[in-house]
Amino acid sequence: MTSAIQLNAINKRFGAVHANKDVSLDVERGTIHGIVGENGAGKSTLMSILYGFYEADSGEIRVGGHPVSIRSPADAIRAGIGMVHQHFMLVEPLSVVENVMLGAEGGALLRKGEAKVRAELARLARDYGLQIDVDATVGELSVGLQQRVEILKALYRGADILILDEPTAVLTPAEADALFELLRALKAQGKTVILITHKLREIMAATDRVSVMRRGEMVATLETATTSPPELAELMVGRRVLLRVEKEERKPGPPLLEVSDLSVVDARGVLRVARASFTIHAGEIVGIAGVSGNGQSELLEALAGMRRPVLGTIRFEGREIPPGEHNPHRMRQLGLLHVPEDRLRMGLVPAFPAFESAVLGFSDEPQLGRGPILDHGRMVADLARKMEQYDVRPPAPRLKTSKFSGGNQQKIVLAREIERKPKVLLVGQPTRGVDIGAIEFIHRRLVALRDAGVGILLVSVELDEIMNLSDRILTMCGGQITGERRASETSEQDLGLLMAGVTEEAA
Amino acid sequence: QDAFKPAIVYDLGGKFDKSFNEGVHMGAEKYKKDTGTDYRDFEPQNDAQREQALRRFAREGFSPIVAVGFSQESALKKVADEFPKIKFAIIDAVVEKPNVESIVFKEHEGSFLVGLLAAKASKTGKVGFVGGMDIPLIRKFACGYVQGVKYANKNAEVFQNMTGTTGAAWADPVKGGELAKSQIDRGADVIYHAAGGTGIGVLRAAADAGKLGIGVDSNQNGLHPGKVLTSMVKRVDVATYNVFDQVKKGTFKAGINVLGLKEDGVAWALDDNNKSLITADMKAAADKAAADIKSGAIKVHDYMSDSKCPM
Amino acid sequence: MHPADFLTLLDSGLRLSVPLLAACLAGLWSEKSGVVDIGLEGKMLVAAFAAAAAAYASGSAWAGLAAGIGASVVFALIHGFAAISQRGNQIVSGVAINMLAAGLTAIVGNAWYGQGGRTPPLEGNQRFGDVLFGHSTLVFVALLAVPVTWFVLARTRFGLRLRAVGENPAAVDTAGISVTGLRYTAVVIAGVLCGIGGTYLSVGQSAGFLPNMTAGKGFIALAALIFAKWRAWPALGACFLFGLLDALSIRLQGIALPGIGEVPVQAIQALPYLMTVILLAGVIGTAIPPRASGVPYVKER
Amino acid sequence: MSAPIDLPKWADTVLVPAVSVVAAFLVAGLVVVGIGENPLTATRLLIQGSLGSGEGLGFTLFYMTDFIFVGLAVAVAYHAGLFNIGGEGQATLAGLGVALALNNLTFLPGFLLIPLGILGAAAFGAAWAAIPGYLQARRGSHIVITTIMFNWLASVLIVYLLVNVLRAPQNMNPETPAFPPQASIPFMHEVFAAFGIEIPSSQLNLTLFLALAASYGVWLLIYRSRLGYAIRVVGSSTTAAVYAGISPARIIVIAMVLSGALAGGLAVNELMGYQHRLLLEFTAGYGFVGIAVALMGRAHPVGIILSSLLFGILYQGGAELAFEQPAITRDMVVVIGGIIILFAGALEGLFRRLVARAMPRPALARA
Ligand SMILES: Nc1ncnc2c1ncn2[C@@H]1O[C@H](COP(=O)(O)OP(=O)(O)OP(=O)(O)O)[C@@H](O)[C@H]1O
Ligand SMILES: Nc1ncnc2c1ncn2[C@@H]1O[C@H](COP(=O)(O)OP(=O)(O)OP(=O)(O)O)[C@@H](O)[C@H]1O
Ligand SMILES: [Mg+2]
Ligand SMILES: [Mg+2]
Repeated sequence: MTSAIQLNAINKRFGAVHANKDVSLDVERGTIHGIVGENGAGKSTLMSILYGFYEADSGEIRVGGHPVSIRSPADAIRAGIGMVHQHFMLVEPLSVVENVMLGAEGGALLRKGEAKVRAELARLARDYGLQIDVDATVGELSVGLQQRVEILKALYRGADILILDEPTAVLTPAEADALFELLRALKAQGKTVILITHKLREIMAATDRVSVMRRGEMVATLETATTSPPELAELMVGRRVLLRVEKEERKPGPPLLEVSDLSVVDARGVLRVARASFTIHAGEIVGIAGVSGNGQSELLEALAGMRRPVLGTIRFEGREIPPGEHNPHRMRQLGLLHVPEDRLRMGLVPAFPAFESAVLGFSDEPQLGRGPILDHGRMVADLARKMEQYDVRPPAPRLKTSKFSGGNQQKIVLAREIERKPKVLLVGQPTRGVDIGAIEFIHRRLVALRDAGVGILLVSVELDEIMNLSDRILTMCGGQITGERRASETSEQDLGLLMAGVTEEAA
Repeated sequence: QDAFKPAIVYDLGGKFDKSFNEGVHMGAEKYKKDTGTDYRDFEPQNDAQREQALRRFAREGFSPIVAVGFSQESALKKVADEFPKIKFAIIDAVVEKPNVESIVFKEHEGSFLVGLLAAKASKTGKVGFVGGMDIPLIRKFACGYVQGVKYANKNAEVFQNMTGTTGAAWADPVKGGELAKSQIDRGADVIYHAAGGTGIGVLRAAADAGKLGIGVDSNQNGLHPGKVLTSMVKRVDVATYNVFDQVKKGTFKAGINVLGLKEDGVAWALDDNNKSLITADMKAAADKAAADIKSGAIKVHDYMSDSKCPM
Repeated sequence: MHPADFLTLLDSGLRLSVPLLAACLAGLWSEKSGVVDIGLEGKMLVAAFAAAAAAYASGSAWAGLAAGIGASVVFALIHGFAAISQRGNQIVSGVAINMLAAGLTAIVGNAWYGQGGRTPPLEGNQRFGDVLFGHSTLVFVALLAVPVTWFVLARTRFGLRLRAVGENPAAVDTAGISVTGLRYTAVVIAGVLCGIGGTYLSVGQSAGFLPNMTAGKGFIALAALIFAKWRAWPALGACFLFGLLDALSIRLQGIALPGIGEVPVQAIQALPYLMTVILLAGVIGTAIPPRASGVPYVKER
Repeated sequence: MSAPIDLPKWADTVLVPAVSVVAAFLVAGLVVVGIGENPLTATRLLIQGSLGSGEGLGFTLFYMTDFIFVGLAVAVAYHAGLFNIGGEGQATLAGLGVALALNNLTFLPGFLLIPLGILGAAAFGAAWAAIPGYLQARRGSHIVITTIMFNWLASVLIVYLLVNVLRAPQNMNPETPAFPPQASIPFMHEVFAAFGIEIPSSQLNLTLFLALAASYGVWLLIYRSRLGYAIRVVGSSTTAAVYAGISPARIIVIAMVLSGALAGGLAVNELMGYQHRLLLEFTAGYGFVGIAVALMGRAHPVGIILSSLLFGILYQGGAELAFEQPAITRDMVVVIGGIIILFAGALEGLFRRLVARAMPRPALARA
């Protein structure tokens, strides 16, 4: 067996974050090699290092057995490596030909190189079935075709090793199938493919071998044929300490939030939530499990009034919310509060002192001041009290928000929303990037809130968090609710499969 | 205040505009050479600076202070009130205060003469006029010019353009050149300007095209020797000199001082630079017209008297 | 209006559009690469001054051109340093460039020549004379810059990369090309073009420098650039149109048009600005700038 | 993009601007040397001319009044994440508002006419700023470009009106007739004289107090009010604003309206306080100086008052300098302003890094 790529003991830190810890990987020539791992496990970082976009702090890269120094994408391209990034690196107003040529024009004038590109694109179309209108403007192509351009770019540069970072996250099932068809064709031509994905079904269907990353480390590399989705799911999730929050079974109360047929499209017009229907009752935690990017964010934002759904109705305490009231302000007044997924971009204003961040969304509340003027003294005192209750460190209300660590920022957000006595609380990724102590605290608070009769919708990519907290669990994949389980009657493996869009029969 | 400390505040064109302001400058320089008395001056960069400059000189006891140009009228009105003991003079505008001498010129008379010369020099029977800012004062130039042209040649055609409507029109040689070019393209072969710094572009465009320009205010014949037919000289230099001299000698008199042909306040320039362009016949005609104007035999209409030009 | 006037109007429009065209193409190069340039005005102004001063000192218009381009490029590099290397705010930098240029030229001009910031008038070889159809060399240089700009941008490797870097610098970076290098090159080209435009003003169109002689031409050029939607040939069209409007406003002064009466010149002067605002408001088509323009490229290493 | 350098607050708000101002003056000093003058003499004349006499001080404070208004105007927009470089045009229109109000209501007594004139200034300035604000908020037209265009449109409009509509019949200058005398905002020396105190006369008038009140108002608005809170959220993070239920479009328009109204203060000081008529170019480029003032003052009213004082000193001292040393014209001030904008604005990151490098470690760690 010959190695296409060998990575030895790669390390990469981003400030405090150790994104890759002593990662080693061996990819065999002419295979499709999958890499799986939770959000933030370090997959993209590792591949960006291989492609020369980031420089590793330490470690060695070998291509075809020879050590190489890859300090820029140009080096990687020379070494025969091509990459299709998670976010496409395309120039949208340019044509397909121009995008493919960029950086490999073959001369100061475009004319000669262009002829070569056209010929080569025609050949690639023949050999791999990669048909495309070469004169089309890339920005006007569908996402699937844009990805095809990315692949063509890599192949045109003579890539022998092709890295694809979550290529199917944005594709329709049919487009994804076509992609795997292509990858197999590439493999048949002797090319090597590294495929990063969250979807275990795809790993099982397309790869020869699979490596699992967790928290910056490479934890296993397996032959796909000898493994199974349940085993991979467990490896991904890890044997980490399960924080068991003491939680009694409780009978849910009346329905508070009823969602039916809710559909949401994003700014590009792509359907992100497809006819989601569910109900949240008083005194229950409903968890939504799913790999990020499957419509959970859009669902939360739609429920919070930040996004207008294209279809469907939302009823709150039995009353349908008319479009005129469907805005964050009104939803808050009604008692539907929201802990957003992205605390730095949404939940807080990093440049503000903490006590100002602590009233975000509520700055119109009369008791915060007199008339049009806010009473800073009261706001500071208010936050100081909450900081004590929530054990925020340091308990300094006037400190700039961005100076707090992630966990403490999260506590500030939670304190703000929870202490306003919501009827329904939407919670997105409450413990992302938060340390174990804080996780436990936050979990307890959420359970206490539930016990007080609040209906909670919890979105998290942490499976154990979902399992631990929820009374009921919905799984989301590709914008659809793919399953519903009682928390007491399911397992991580079971949910992992539903999240990856794998039905029981296939597993 | 008996101290004699002369000062000048120029108009926006600046003291080297080869025209009006430069005339004042030359008068002051001559006075300095003749008497050894130094003077201070200031060139404002924008409209708002004039008042401050006037006040600043007044406060430091400068007297007389010569304000150059009609645009200082409102500024001077204020400052003259504030400093009743300081003597002021303003050129080209009337400020009726007990301590201000207002010096105005009969530009229409001088313009009449150069108009006459233009008509005589023109081969095409078409002549041009380029004004600076479109204000009654400049229309007065234009009107006198047209009368002179028609006096010499009833059928002559006169193209008239103004450069602009703000102070910037005094310092835009590019626009001046463009206007002159457009008149030349329509057949004009003599172009008179009353446009301050803008006129530099007019004279240049005329010279470049092999046509004749007519200068204004100062003697501009030397700017393009042989290409400037003559200049309508406004003796601001003499006026400035006289103001200095009167104050020095204690003969300063507030009030309006109108300077025309009779007073030698305006004239047309003849020197080595244009002597080949002025035929004896032309000179005779101009001299006769000048005498007729002085005697009242020719009445040149003043546009500013009724805001109308009879032509 | 006389029929002959029409030709002279076109002629005058062409002359008046030359500085606009040079500055507009300068803006095009810079913004195509992703660097917003509201300092066109300032760069033209320093070029106009340096060119006039050098032409006066050396007696050669060509030396003036070299000095004009040199001064403009120095200012372009200041902008590049702030915008590209220091990732500073490109607009703030542009405002600073404009103020610096306005102040410096007046001060230095006043200090050297003592004529209120003006340079002494230029004569003979100190100016670019007419070479063809009554137009000076620089007119043709500026006109030639249009096809050259179009050709380089559309047909060469450098042009492709430049178009790409203004839209998505990350794409260029991942293709193994230096974002910084491309942007500096573009900014310098912008400097050269502004230098030509400024030189034309003082050493071609007129005969010497006057304080603030650009009088907003840099901003009209910016308007023309938006109007042309960042494309070379339409830039020629837009600049010529604006030049023509200027020529028209010069001639319409105080002239009553049949049926309409006297059109206020100001209405014509306002047109370029007004058209730009309307275009930007998306009422007639849309003007989409290069997507990455104004955004410093930051990559963590 | 500010580099991720954390400096202690005092260093950030005082040291960095101070260093960039000092650097700007050093560069300006080089320019003075370059034109063959002595920078030390120049500095002495500058300081003496602006602070050395009561009268000089009066003029300094007069200019400071102008700069406070335009600085606040830039700052308010800046807090909403907007770069309003249209102060020049907004102040010009405000001048029109003043003239229309005062010259059409000549029959009113001063205590009514003066507030109406101020209101006219604020309303016209606000309206001229509201259009670019609206276009940015609703149509996505970039506010920088539209405000530039509106500056030119304002100057063209005002020329037209002054030449054709508002000009006094007998006047050759494009300016309005003088405002009714009761509409003049009293000069400071007159006010003091009324109390029997004699101070040197200058252009300084009571508008200074309006400027200081506006500074306090802006401070209250931006840092203490609910509206200001919303403005800062929008300026800091649009996504956070949307999350909070604050409409960025609405706030953008409001911020521009406030900004334009503040720019109108320039017209109040210059026209109602000093010129007593509307004339061309009374804004004299101060709208752009406002950018320097706001950047240097860190968009905080106290900072703006201080940097306005600095620019007041520069302008008054610069005028005196130009009088005394004709080789150095008032344009020196424009140069210094430009360098300050470059250093304190565009090269801020560079100066932050320089300061960070020069500072002792422990101070940084405490940041
Ligand atoms: N440029 C960066 N600066 C700082 N931290 C970063 C940067 N890029 C990644 N990280 C951090 O490094 C860690 C690994 O990130 P990476 O993107 O490699 O994860 P991933 O496995 O690709 O996740 P996902 O499945 O969400 O794509 C994360 O904690 C992330 O926040
Ligand atoms: N992905 C990231 N990119 C950039 N900076 C980050 C990232 N994650 C964390 N940080 C920064 O790193 C610092 C440490 O964050 P972290 O959340 O790890 O703190 P901590 O010490 O673990 O505290 P806590 O456990 O309370 O969260 C914080 O200042 C935070 O803002
Ligand atoms: Mg990733
Ligand atoms: Mg942590």
